[in-house]
Amino acid sequence: MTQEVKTRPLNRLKSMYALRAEVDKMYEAGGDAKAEGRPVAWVMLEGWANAILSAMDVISVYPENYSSLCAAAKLAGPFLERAESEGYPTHLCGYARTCVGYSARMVELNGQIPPEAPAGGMPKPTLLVSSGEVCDARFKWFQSLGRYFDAPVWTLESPSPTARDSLTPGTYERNVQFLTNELRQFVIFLEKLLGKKMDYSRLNFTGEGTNEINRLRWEINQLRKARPGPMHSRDFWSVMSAALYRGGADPTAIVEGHKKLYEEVKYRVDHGIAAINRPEKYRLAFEGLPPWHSLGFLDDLADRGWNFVCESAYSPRRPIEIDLSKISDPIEKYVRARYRSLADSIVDEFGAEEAPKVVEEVMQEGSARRLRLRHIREYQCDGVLLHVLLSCRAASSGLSLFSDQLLDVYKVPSLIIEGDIIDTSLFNPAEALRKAETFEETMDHYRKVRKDMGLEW
Amino acid sequence: MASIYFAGIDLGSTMTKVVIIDGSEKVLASVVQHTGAEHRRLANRVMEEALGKAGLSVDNIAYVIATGYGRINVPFADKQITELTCHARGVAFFFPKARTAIDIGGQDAKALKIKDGKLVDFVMSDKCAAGTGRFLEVIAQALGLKLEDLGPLSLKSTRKVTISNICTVFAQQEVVGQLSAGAALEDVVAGLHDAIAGRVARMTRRLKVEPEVVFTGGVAKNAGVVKALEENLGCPVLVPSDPLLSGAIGAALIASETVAKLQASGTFKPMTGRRLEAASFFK
Amino acid sequence: MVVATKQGMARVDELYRERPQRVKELKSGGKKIVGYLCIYPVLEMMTALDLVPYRVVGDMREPITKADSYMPPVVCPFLRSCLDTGLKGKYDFLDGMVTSHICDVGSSLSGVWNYTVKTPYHYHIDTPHTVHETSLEQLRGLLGAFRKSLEEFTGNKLTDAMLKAAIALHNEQRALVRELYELKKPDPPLISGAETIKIIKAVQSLPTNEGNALLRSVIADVKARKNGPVKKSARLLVWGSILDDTALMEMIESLDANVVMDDTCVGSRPFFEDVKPTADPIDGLARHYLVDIKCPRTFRAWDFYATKKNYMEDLKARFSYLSDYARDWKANGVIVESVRYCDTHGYEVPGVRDYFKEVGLPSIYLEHDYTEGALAPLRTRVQGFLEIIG
Amino acid sequence: MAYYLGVDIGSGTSKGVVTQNGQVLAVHSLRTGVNYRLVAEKLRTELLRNAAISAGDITFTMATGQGAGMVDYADGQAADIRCCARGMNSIFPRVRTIIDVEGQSTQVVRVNDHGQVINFVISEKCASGAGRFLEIIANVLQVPLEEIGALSLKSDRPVVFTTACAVFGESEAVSRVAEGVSKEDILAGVHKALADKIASLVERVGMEPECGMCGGGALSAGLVEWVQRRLGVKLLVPPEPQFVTALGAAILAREKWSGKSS
Repeated sequence: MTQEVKTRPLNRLKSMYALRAEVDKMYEAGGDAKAEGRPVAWVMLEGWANAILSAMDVISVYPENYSSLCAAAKLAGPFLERAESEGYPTHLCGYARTCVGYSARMVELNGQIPPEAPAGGMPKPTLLVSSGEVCDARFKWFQSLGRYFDAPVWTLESPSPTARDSLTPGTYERNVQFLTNELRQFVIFLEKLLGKKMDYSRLNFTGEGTNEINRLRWEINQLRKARPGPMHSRDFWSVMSAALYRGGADPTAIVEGHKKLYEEVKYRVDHGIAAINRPEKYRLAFEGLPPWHSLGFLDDLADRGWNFVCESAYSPRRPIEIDLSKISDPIEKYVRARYRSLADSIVDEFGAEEAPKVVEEVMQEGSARRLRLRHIREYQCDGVLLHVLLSCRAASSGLSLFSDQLLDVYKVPSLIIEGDIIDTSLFNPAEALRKAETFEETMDHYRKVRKDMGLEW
Repeated sequence: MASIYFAGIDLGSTMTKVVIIDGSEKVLASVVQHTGAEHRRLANRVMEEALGKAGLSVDNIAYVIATGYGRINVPFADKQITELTCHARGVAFFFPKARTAIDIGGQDAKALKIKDGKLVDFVMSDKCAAGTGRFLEVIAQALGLKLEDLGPLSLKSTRKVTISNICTVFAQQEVVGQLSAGAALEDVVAGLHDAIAGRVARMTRRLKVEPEVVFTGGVAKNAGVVKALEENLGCPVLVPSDPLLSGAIGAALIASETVAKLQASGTFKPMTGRRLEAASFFK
Repeated sequence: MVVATKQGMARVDELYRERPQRVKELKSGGKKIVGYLCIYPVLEMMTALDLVPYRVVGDMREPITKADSYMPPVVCPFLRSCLDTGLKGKYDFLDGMVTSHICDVGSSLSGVWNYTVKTPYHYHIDTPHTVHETSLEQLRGLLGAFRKSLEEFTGNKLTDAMLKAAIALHNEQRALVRELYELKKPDPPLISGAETIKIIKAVQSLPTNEGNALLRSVIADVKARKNGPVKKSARLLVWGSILDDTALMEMIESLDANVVMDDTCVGSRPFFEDVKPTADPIDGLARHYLVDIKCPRTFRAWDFYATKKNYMEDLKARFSYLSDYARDWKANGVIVESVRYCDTHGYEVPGVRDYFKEVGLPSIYLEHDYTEGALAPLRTRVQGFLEIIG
Repeated sequence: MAYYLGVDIGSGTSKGVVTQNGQVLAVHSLRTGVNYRLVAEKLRTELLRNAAISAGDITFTMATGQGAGMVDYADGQAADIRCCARGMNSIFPRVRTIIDVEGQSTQVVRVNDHGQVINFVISEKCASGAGRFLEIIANVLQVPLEEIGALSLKSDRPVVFTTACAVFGESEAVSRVAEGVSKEDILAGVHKALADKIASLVERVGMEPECGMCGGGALSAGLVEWVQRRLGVKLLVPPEPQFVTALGAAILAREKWSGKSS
């Protein structure tokens, strides 16, 4: 047994399994709620709706997460095909197409959960909460589910200013107001829909639970800077669902799970234990969304000594200590507690000393390049794997510029692998390994280049 | 009494077909030939051959409709109509109860929805060889097999392999990889058939499949693809005795209907001096 | 300053061939030319400050070679082509570039353009996606900021009076375009779909007042001429994403069909609703650019606050203007067009086709990859569609 | 006496090179056919005969290419791009940008002075960017592969191909002929399309002189010329460009044996 574990390329964290199991509870909770006639919302992952919905006793399930779950179970195929025959163009988001196929099946079965659905499936929604945050698909997709469900759709907007705008006086306050108003309207809508008043005292409770989990995730990620890297991206992805797709679940178990996780990672750091059972030859960052159907590919890379030590997506926010005592409005409080101004974030990240330089740079270039590249340096990555998704514009369109700037500033090369979050047929592991082996020479080369430049890794 | 004759010519990317019928929709002659590099000249030759078979001369033909990928290259046709409409008409002629028609040709795959013998909706594959006859031709060639052997061979398969690559050229690599790794030839071929059938079935479902389902085009001669298509659609698939001819027959039938209409309205003027001159067009 | 000698359609053809011709003249005369991407940047503000707004488009006849380095092939080929054109120096005459949050790729293009093409002045409007009071208020705020930025760029104050004057001028242009579209109602229409694209594209290459003058001369021209389009069996409505080249329309109209109406953004979309006059002009502008312009990039709903959903009511609210178009322009078929990898149009396709089905309008979906050469294979699809409806 | 063997099992053809103290002793190539294992065996037999040595004399065998995993006698495997880089570096030490046009894909590779890969890009998941496209068209027009290049250079108005699919490029060429387009113009069109694709790949990795071309595609003087025109640089092309990757494999075999590379 232990023998076998050693020979595996990945050294998984024991405390991960408990957290991973929490996700199934989320779907169970959804199923129970439906059975008991309590409202169930299909919700997009974003920072805002969770706490409000659970304070209103609405159970959330997450189609994005569910689609990735289908993909991981290699069961997404038939749903994708169904979406295609429903007339949806095949280039659309794999999450969305899986969800459309699922919904079409559900209608076919008069609202019953399709028997082929993994993890007990998602119950028929009372409400769809989509989000203008992150990508277009997220607010278009739920609207088009109107073909299958009569559930009302609410779309939560959130601003996405350019870095330059963010640093322009007035922008931050305007956006705080925007978010606050949006959430107020959302609450009004929920009260109308559910026929009951919002209990703001409970909003704070769940809000703080979320913050606590975020703080732990952030501290764990700080530990991951150690050499050798103590926690692999695969473990990060395994636990992140429990933290981000919590729905109404009581946070206590998840907070506890993360405390244990922190201890285990800390122990590894103190004892120099790596996340891979091979010498850590290369430290990598994963940029973009993972290929849920083929995560084993990272084990093959681990076998070559590749350790994935950080990732750009789903990362925790730096915990913010700000005094909210003067703010009476619970929603505004809720917003300010998690919406940080770029100016402040730059100070958080670079310190009061360096901050003005960074700000000036941003105002000139229009993009917060250094902020975007920073983790590559902090985690001392030898390379970055860019996962270009054939069905996702949002996660793919910026990658080329990122790699360009990264090589330019820190002399860290990127490897582009084409694939998809859901659709297996778009990923070719043999081709990817062929590229990976070649890329090792490139990483070796730039290691020298960085040394010559006097960079620290 | 001089009876009346109509011709339909279907210029496909790989095959050219001509059908001549008389006023009573009786097929007098049908010819199928490989499409060469010079459509128009070939059109003439195939037409001549068909006329010969029917014992007719070109001026006996009242109306000619050209269809198919090369339809614009038929100088002696009265009218061009898409293969979509002509296939639908031809399929309805073979199988009056047909509601769904699938045609896999060399160039593309189409799915047709038919009502009262007429085309009401359709979908066509994108411009990629996967899911077309070319896919099989190219790979059969690479494997040194005859196209007509693929079907029988695949029916022997006991455990078909999955071909995941979409691009024909890369699927070919995948096939060689599979064979080298020891997969049985029939299992690989069965896998190829399933790959095509899968793509085409997905496309066809956009039309909401209704029976009867009819399968035409060169690939319909391949029993392996027919089987795979039935598996993928989950319903029986009918194949006409000569699946290549549905387009040309459809064209001929539409020719006869067109003339009937024109005569009814008294506006029918037969093309005078229709000639099968070998158009030379290399400037 | 050189004054254009040609007028009417002759001038349109000239500008369609050599779009920047006039703005380059104006630039040498000291005017500032500001490029804008898609139809969401607020042109009235630029016009008011005597800036010349110039629509940035791609070139579907030119292979994309430089943009690959910054945008993967799996994103909107139109936007990739815009970037490619920019990277090849063909927009070097621009003094400014204004973009907005039209879609994910549009926003990321904004950043890439700023970093690589480096047009001297660059501004990005973070236009919200939803249509309700909160987002309107947000857009008003954003337009205030844009106003400030333009004032800094030009060194001039942008007063409400100036803005109202500009709104009037642009509303005049909208009225003229609608008058132009009236000429598409007869059978046969007096202008073809291909010509319409040329005209709109020409107008989007000129300062507003000159664009208006051109429209007047075109309308006179078209009314007078004898050699317009011929009668065809099909009268089509085209709904879809960008069509900034005549190629697709020419292909359709080479068959037995005239394109008599469109809802595309080098077409009727930016012109069919006026900016309402409001005490604070910003209110009218915000409403126009968020609510009135009907591009799938915006989340429009039957009733944003509805606690019950009714799919057909929702479709009606979103698309009934299209059946009105079909009725008024006597269209008997619809072409639903989208450039490949366009998410916002992609998600709309099943819904808009459900609606056309509901109101008994036959439709066909055409997807293309914004390459002139690659349109040929669509010919059989269109002809087959015409045979069905004809 | 140390002998090193490099075998490149491609999906079209398989090539092998035997070296001795860095000198090429024997080269050989075969159509791959439908079985990698078989062709790998045949290839070795031929090479050993040409080099007049026995299997036992081979110190280390490095396999690369599509079928690398099927070479039962190989001591190691290396990615074809690395091999290609080493191969070109050994022939042209000053080369920094390599265009490798293989049957199924085209690679553009940037290398440092040790022939190590410092950046690379591979044409998309479609054969249109690869040598196979040329083969297919040559076959349609019934022009021998060696002649298409020269012929293509005679044309001043290349046709524009409307499809990205190599397989359909064929049927399109057919209909162009039918429309009366000359073979020269069609061939020019194919070469231009390929040269454009190659140019945009070069854009992506950034070109640093000197620039070289190898792989089966480099056998076509016409393609070389088209790419030179398109990039405006002179291309270094080795006498037998199709063997560069196999040669590189032999070099890596030696490196591996002498523990120089991991």
